[in-house]
Amino acid sequence: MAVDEKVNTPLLDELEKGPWPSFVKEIKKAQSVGPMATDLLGQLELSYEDKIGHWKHGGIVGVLGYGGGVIGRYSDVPDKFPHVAHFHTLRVNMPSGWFYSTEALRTLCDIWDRHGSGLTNMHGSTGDIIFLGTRTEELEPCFAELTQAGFDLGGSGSCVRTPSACVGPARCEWACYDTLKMCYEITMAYQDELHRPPFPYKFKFKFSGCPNDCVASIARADLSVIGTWKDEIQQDDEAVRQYAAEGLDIQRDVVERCPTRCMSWDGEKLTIENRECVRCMHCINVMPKALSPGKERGATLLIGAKAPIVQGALLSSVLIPFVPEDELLETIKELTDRVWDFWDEYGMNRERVGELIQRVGMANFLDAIGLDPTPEMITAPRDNPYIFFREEEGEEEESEA
Amino acid sequence: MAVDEKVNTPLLDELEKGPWPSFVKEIKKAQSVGPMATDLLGQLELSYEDKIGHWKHGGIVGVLGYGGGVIGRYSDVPDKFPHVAHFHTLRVNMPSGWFYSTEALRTLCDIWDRHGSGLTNMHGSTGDIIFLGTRTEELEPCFAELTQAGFDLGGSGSCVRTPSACVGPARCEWACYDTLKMCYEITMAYQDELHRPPFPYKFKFKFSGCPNDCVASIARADLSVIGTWKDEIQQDDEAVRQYAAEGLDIQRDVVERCPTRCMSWDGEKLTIENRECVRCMHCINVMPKALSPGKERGATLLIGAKAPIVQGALLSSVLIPFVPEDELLETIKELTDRVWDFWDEYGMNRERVGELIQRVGMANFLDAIGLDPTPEMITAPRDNPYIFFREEEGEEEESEA
Amino acid sequence: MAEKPKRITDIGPPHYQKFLPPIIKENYGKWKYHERLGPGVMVHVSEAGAKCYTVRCGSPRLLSTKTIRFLAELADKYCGGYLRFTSRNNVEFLMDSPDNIEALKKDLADAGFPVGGTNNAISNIVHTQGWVHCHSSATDASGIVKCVMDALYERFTHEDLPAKLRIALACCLNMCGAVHCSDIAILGVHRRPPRILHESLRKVCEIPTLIASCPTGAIRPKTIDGQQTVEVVEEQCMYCGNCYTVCPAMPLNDPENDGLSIWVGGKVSNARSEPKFSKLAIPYLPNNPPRWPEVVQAVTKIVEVYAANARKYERMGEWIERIGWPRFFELTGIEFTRYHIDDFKHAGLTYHRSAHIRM
Amino acid sequence: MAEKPKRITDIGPPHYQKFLPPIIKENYGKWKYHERLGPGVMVHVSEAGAKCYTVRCGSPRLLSTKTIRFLAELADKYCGGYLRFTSRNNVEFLMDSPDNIEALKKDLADAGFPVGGTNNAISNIVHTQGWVHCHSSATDASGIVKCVMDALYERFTHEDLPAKLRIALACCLNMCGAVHCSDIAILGVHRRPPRILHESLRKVCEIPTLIASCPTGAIRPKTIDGQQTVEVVEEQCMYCGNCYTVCPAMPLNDPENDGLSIWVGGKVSNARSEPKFSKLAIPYLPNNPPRWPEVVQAVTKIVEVYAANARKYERMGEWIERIGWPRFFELTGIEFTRYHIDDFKHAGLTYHRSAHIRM
Ligand code: SRM
Ligand code: SRM
Ligand code: SRM
Ligand code: SRM
Ligand code: SF4
Ligand code: SF4
Ligand code: SF4
Ligand code: SF4
Ligand code: SF4
Ligand code: SF4
Ligand code: SF4
Ligand code: SF4
Repeated sequence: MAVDEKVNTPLLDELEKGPWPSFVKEIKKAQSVGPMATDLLGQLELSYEDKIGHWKHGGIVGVLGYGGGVIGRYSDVPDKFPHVAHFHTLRVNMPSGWFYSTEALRTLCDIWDRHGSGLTNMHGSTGDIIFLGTRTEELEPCFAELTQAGFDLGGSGSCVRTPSACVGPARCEWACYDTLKMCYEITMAYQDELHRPPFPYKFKFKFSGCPNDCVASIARADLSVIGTWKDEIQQDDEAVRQYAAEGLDIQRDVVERCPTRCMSWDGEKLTIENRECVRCMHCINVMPKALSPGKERGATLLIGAKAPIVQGALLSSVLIPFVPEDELLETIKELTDRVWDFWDEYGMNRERVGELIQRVGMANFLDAIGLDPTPEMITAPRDNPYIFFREEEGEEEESEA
Repeated sequence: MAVDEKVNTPLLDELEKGPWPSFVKEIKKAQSVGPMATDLLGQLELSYEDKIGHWKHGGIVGVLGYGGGVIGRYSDVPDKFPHVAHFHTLRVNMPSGWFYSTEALRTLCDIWDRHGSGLTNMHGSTGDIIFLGTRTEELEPCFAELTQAGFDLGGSGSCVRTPSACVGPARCEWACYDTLKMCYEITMAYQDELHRPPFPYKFKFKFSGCPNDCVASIARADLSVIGTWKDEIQQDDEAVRQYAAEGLDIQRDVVERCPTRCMSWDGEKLTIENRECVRCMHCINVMPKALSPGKERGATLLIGAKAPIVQGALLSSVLIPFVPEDELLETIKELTDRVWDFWDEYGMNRERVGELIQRVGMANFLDAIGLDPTPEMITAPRDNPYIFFREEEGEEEESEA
Repeated sequence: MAEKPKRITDIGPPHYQKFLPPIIKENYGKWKYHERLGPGVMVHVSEAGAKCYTVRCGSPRLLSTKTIRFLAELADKYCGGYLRFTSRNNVEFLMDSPDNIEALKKDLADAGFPVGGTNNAISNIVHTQGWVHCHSSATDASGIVKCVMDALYERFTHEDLPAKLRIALACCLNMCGAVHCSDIAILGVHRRPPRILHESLRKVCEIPTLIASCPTGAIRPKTIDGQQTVEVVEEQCMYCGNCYTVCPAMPLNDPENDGLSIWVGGKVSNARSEPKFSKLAIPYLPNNPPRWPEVVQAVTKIVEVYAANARKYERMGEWIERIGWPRFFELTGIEFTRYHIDDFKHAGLTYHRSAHIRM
Repeated sequence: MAEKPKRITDIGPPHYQKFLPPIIKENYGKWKYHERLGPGVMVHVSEAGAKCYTVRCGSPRLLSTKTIRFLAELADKYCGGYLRFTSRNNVEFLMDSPDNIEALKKDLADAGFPVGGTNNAISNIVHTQGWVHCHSSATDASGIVKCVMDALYERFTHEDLPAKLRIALACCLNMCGAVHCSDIAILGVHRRPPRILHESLRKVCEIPTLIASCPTGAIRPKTIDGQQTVEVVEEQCMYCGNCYTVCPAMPLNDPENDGLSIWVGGKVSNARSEPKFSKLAIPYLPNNPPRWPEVVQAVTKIVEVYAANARKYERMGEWIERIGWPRFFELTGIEFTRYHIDDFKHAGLTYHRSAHIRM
C-alpha cells in the first residue's frame, strides 16, 4: 500500500480540536520526516475504528552487546501499513533532572530524524528519552550516533532501569542531598547492570530530595531514596509573623494540618516540638520563607515499590531511617550489592525485590543483608501470635529492661 | 493415695499472700466440700513445680441428648490424685446480664456441693456459670437438679455458644436497645442449636447496648449486635455549660478528641455536626448529663469476630449499618438463618463464619445471603485492579451518574 | 431419694427479670445519667429521679461455693437479696440508697475484697483456665493474674489512669477471652513443635484431618516401621497448637520452653478510635512460678510508663499511635527484635511505607 | 559517509552539569525559598539573592522533533539556550530575570502551549503508550489524556483547587507510571480471559513458564489433538495479563469488553498524610473513541465535587478519608457495587471492623 500523506483520519482529527496540545498534530508534524508517521496515523485510526491495538507482542531486538534499551514492536497489519511493520522504540538515558542545552536537544532530533520516525516521548514514565518507532536495521547506526553525541541507552528487561531524580538542589530549596549527582553516580556505577540484564526482574532507583517526593520514588522504585533531616526544622520567627500578617491562618492551615499536631501557635510565635515531627514537609511547604529542613541532612532509604503485576502493587518501606548525605553514595552501593546478592539467589523469575521480601519475610531479609531490625521499619509490631521462635534462643533467657 | 486435707503446697501458698483475693484460698475453702479440691491443690502444686499442666486432652462426656455443655477433663497423674482423675466442667447458662437473686445463687451452690468440687468460675469468658470439676457419673444427676431449679446448660463444641449481653437498660442510660431481652430471646430461639452442635464450628452472639461495647462483642462474637442511633445526639446545653463551669475543658477533652472533629465549642455553646458524627460515644461518655444517644435507636449488626486459630484473629465487620429496635429480633433471626444456611453448605470443618467470608469474599457472601453491598461495609474500596468481572455484565453498559 | 424427677431439657436460662432488684425493675430502660462517687462506686439516676447505687468489688473469678454464699449474705444484708456480676468477673452490689455503702465496703474490706475497678482504674483481669483445668495451657492463668493484680492493686482501687486500662490473660494461642484486643495482654506461648506420640496417634487420631489442621502445612504423612504416622517439619511450625486440638497425640507442652508473651495497645470500645488488636511488646518471658516476677515487672513497667506519658482519655493504643512505636520501645526499654516484625499472612501491610519518621 | 565511528558502549548519560543554565549552576544547592507568581510561573531565590524565574508549560509528551526544535528555539530566545522537562512531562523555561516572562508566555500561547500546572492546579497527566505503541493495551492513552485535559484545561491554567491534583493513566494492569498512587487514575482494563492461539502457543511459548505465570492458577495443561497446549479456567481469571506478557499466544484484547476503570484518592507525597494507593471508584466505562465522553464526564465530575467540598490543603484521598467513602459515593452519584469490595489477598483488612458509622 502506498503512503499517502493525506491519509484519511476522521476519528483522530477529532483530537486536533480542543485547547490542550494535540498529539495527533505532533504525529502529523512528523509526516515530513518520513513515511512512518503517516502509517502510524493510519494504523491508529484503524485502532480507533475497531477499538483494539494493532501491535504484536514485541520480539527480541537490540543493539550489539546490550540486553536492553530497545523495545521491539511489529504491526499486526503490516500489509496495510508497511512503514510501521517494524516500529521499535529506543530508550535513551536522559540527563539527571531532565536539563538540556538546546544544542543537545537538536543533536538528538537530528539523529532521530535520520534514523527513526521523528516522534518521541519527552519523556517515558521511567524518565528516558523515548525515540518512538524505527526499523531493526536502524538501531545500530542510531546507537552509534547517539554514543558519539555522548548519549547512551537506558534500561529495559530484567536490569537496572534508568534511574531518575527530582530537580533537587538545581532549583529547589528543600533538597536534603544532591539528587542529580546521586542519580548520575548510581547510573554510572551500574552501567553493566543497566545494559546487560543480570536479575530475576527489573530494578529501579529513584531519587527525591525531600519527603514531597517529586519523582514518586516511594511508589515506583525498588530503591527509593528520599531526602530528610535529623535535627530541628530551621525556623525564622519574623518570617512566620510575616506570613500571618499577610493573611495565612497559621492555626488552621499549618498547626491543625500537622499530622502529629506537634506545633502550636499563640498568635506570635510558632513552636515546634521537633522530637515529634515526622518530617512530612507540610509546614515547610506552606511557609517556605519561614521554615526549612534542618541542617543535618541526608536521606531515608526505602525498598520495594512496584506496580501490581502480579502479587499486587507495593509502596517502598523503610530500610534505613537516616543516612547522612556524605555517606549516602557508599551506603546505597553497599546496600544494593547485598540486596542484589540475596535477590539473585532467592528471587524467582519475574519477582521484584519487594515481592521477594514479602515472600521470605522482612526479618529473614534483614538477616540476609545484615541489617538489624528497628521499629522504624514497621507501622506496628505483629498482632498475630504466630511467631517462629528460633531454636537457639530457647536456651538463653530473653530479657527486657 | 489417701486424701490429706493438709497437702503440702509451699509454692501455691505463696499465692495466698498479697492484697488481691486469692484463688488458692478459694480452692482451700472448697476442701470442706469434698476431696476434689485437695487433690486439685496437689496436682496444681505439681504443675507449679515442674512448669507443666497435668490434664489430659478431654474425652467426650456429656449429658444425654446434649452435644455440649460439658468439658471432659482427666488427670495425667490419676494415681497421685485420684479425686481429680475425672475433673469435668459443666457450663451452666447464666441469666442475661449476670443478675441473680441470692436464692438462685444458693440453689446453684447447693447443687454443686452435692455433685461436684464446690469450685466455680463466676463466670467463664463466654459468660457461663462454670461448675469446675466433677466425675462422669455426677453429670446426669447434676443436670437433672439444675433443670429442676430452672437452669440449663450452656454451649460447647460446634454449636451456638451461650449468648451474652451488657447490663444495658437494666442499669445503663446509653442502651440503644434492650440487650437483656434480645440475649434471652435469641438464647431461647436457638436452644436446639445451642445443645446439639449442628455447625462446622462454634457460633457466638454478643449484645452490647451502645458502641462502648461492654461485652466486647466486636472482638469475640460471630454476630455482634451493637446499639446505636440514627438521628441527632440529644443535647442539653445548660448541662454542657454546667460541665464547663465545673472545670471540664470541653475544647481539649471533648472537641479535640472527637474522631471526626465534627464538634465545636465557643465557650458557650457546643455545636455538633451530627451528619459527620460516627457514633463513637466519646463526647457522651465524658458528659453523660449533657449528651445522650439520639431517640431513633437500634443497632448495627456486625459479623465474623474470632480468636486467632487458625487463620488469624478477626474483629466483626459491618453487615447492616442500622436496624431499628423494633425490627431487631426478626432481622437477627432472619439474617442468622441465611448465614447459617450458607455456612452449613460451604464452611469447612473448624472454619468460623468470619474466616469463611474471608475465603469466599464478602461480595459472594452478600450474594449468598441476599444483602446488597453498601460502602459502610468496607473501610475503602479495593486498591488492586484484580476484578473478577462477571460475564453477564459484559453486555449491559454499566453506567455511573 | 424418693422419686426421680422427670428429665427436662432445652429450657434455657432462667428469665432475667426474675433476678432484677426492684430499683432496676422499676427504672428499666429509664436511666438518665450516672455519676462517679469514687473508685468502685457510682450512682445511676433515672428520669423519675430514682437512684441506683452500685458498689463494685474485685473477685478472683475462681470462687468456692463458700465465697458465693458469703457474697449472697452481703447482698441479703444490704441489697434486698440481689447482686450481679460484670462482664469482667467483678461483683456489683446494687442499692436504692447510699446509706449502706460504707458498711458494705467495710464488710468487703474485712473479707479481703477490694472495691474499685470503675472508670479509669485497671479492672479485673479477664482470664482463662491455665493449669487449673485446661490441657492446652502453656502457663497457668489464675496464678499470674493474682501476682499481677497484687502488684497493680492500687490501680484497681484508684481511678487515676489517663483512661480505662484492660488487661487480659490467655494461657494458649486459642485465646479464650478477648486477649487480642486488650490494652495489655498476657499470652501463654509454646515455642517448640509438638512431640509426636506415634503409638497413641495411630489409635486416636485421623491422619488426614490432622494433616489438614496445620495452617502452615508443617505436618506430613510418614511411615515408621510400616505403620502410618506423621512428621512435623520443624521450621514450618509456629506452635499454634491446632494439631493438638484435633489430635491428643501431638502435645506441645514443654516445661523448658513454654512461657509468656506480652501484647499492648488493643481496645474493644468504639470510643474515639476504632477497636484495635493488641500488638506484640515482648515475645517471651519465662514461666517462673509461683510469682512470675518477670511478667509482673514487665506489666508494671508498661503501666507506669503509660500512666506517666499518656494524655487524658488516651487508651494505651491511642497513646502509642500518637507517640509512635519506636518511642514506645524507647520509653519502656523493651528490646525490639526480629519477632516483632510480622511474618504472617498480611505481614507486608505492616511494613512502614512512608517517609514519616521521627528522628 | 566517510569513516565508521568506533563503537562505544556504557558511557551512560551525559553529565547533567553540562546542561545547567548559569543561574542554576551558580546557585546550585543554595536556594533559600520560592514564591508563586501565578499559574505556571514561580521564582526561586537563592541565599545570595539571585533569582530563577520558571515558566512551565503543558505538553502532549508525544512530541515530534519539529516541536522539540521549536521549544529549543524559545529556550535560545529567552533562556540562554537551556530548558528542562519535569517529572510529569511539562516543559520548564528558566530565566535569571522576569523581563522575558510575558513574551515567552505569548509565544507559547500562540503555539498552543498552555502555561500552568503549578501549585494547586491539575498538572499534566502521566500516561503510557496505548494504541500508539503497546501490544498490551486495553485502551488508548494519548487520546484519552487529550480529551480529559481539554475538559480540565482551566484547572491546568488556574491554581484554584484545594490542593494539588494528580491524574495518571495506564492502558493496562501493568500500570506503567504511578497510576496506583494518583488522586485520579484512569486505568485500561480487560474483562475477558485470554484467547488461546493454540497453534502459535506450541511454537512460541514454554508451557510450564506460562502455567507458572498465572497468579490465580487459572491456566492448566491440556492436550488437544495429541498436542500439548493449555486451557484457562474462566472463573479464576482476573484478566491481569501476566500470561500474555510471557506468552504472545494468549492475547486479552477484546474490542467489545475492554474499557476503563477510574480510581481515586491516591497520593505519593508525605505531606501531611502518608502516601496512599488509589481506590476503585468506577469499575468499568466503555472504550468510546475518539472522545471517550463517559470517561471525561466521570473524571470531570469527580474533580468538581472535590473542588466544591474539600478543605484547603486536602488532597483527594485526605478529603475522602475525612468525609468517608459512603459520602464520596453519595456526592459523586457513583454507584457502589460488588466490584468495589476487595477480594484479593488482603481483602479482609478492608472490611469495616468498627461501629463508627455515619447514619
Ligand atoms: C514506555 C513505558 C510507558 C510510557 O509510555 O512511558 C513503559 C512501557 C512498557 N512497560 Fe512499563 N513502561 C514504562 C514505565 C513503567 C513504570 C513507571 C516507572 O518506571 O517509573 C512502571 C511502574 C513501576 C514499576 O516498575 O513497578 C512500569 C510497569 C511495568 C510492568 C509491571 C511491573 C510490575 O512489577 O508490576 C510491566 C510488565 C512487565 O515487566 O512484564 C511493564 C511492561 C512494559 C512493556 C515493556 C510491555 C510489556 O508487557 O512487555 C511496555 C512497552 C510499551 C511499548 O510498546 O513501548 N511495565 N513501567 C515506560 C518506560 C519509558 C522509559 O523508559 O522512560
Ligand atoms: C472455659 C473457657 C475459658 C475460661 O476460663 O473462661 C474456655 C475454655 C476452653 N476453650 Fe475457649 N473458653 C472460653 C471462652 C472462649 C472465648 C471467649 C468468648 O467466648 O467470648 C474465646 C474467644 C472468642 C472466640 O470464640 O473466638 C475462646 C476461644 C477458643 C478457641 C479458638 C477459637 C477460634 O476460632 O480461634 C478454642 C479452640 C477450639 O475451639 O478448638 C477454644 C477451646 C477451648 C477449650 C475447649 C480447649 C480445647 O482446645 O478444646 C478450653 C477448655 C478449657 C477447660 O478445660 O475448661 N476456645 N474461648 C471459656 C468458656 C467459658 C464459658 O462458657 O463461659
Ligand atoms: C458493668 C459493665 C457492663 C456489664 O454488663 O457488666 C460496664 C459498665 C459501664 N461501662 Fe463499660 N462496662 C463493662 C465492661 C466494659 C468493656 C468490656 C471489657 O472490659 O471487657 C468495655 C470495652 C473495653 C475496651 O475498649 O477494651 C467497656 C467500655 C466502656 C467505655 C469506653 C471506654 C473507652 O474510652 O474506650 C465506657 C465509657 C467511659 O468509661 O467513659 C464505658 C462506660 C460504662 C458505664 C459508665 C456505662 C453506664 O453509663 O453505666 C458503666 C460503668 C463503667 C465503669 O466501670 O466506670 N464502658 N466497658 C462492665 C464492667 C466490667 C468491669 O467489671 O470492669
Ligand atoms: C518540577 C517538579 C520536580 C521535577 O524534578 O520535575 C516539582 C517541583 C516542585 N514541587 Fe513537586 N514537583 C514535581 C512533581 C511532584 C510530584 C510527582 C508527580 O506529580 O508525579 C509530587 C508527588 C505528587 C503526589 O503526592 O501524588 C510532588 C509533590 C509536591 C508537594 C506535595 C504536595 C502535597 O501537598 O501533597 C509539594 C509541596 C507543595 O506543593 O506545597 C511540592 C512542591 C514543589 C516545589 C514547590 C518545590 C520547590 O520549592 O521548588 C516545586 C514547584 C511545584 C509546583 O508545581 O508548584 N511538590 N511534586 C515536578 C513537577 C511536575 C509537574 O510538571 O507538574
Ligand atoms: S522532592 Fe523535595 S527537593 Fe525534590 S523537587 Fe520536590 S520539593 Fe524539591
Ligand atoms: S514537617 Fe510535618 S510533622 Fe513536622 S512539624 Fe511540619 S507539619 Fe508537623
Ligand atoms: S455497652 Fe453501652 S449500653 Fe451497654 S453497658 Fe456499656 S455503655 Fe451501657
Ligand atoms: S459521638 Fe463521637 S463522633 Fe459523634 S460527636 Fe461525639 S465524639 Fe464526635
Ligand atoms: S486459652 Fe488455651 S489453655 Fe487457656 S483455657 Fe483457653 S484453650 Fe485452654
Ligand atoms: S503447632 Fe500448629 S504449626 Fe505446628 S505442627 Fe501443629 S498445627 Fe502445625
Ligand atoms: S500500561 Fe500496559 S498497555 Fe500501557 S504501556 Fe504499559 S504495558 Fe503497555
Ligand atoms: S489473565 Fe492473569 S489471571 Fe487470567 S489466565 Fe492470564 S495470568 Fe491468569
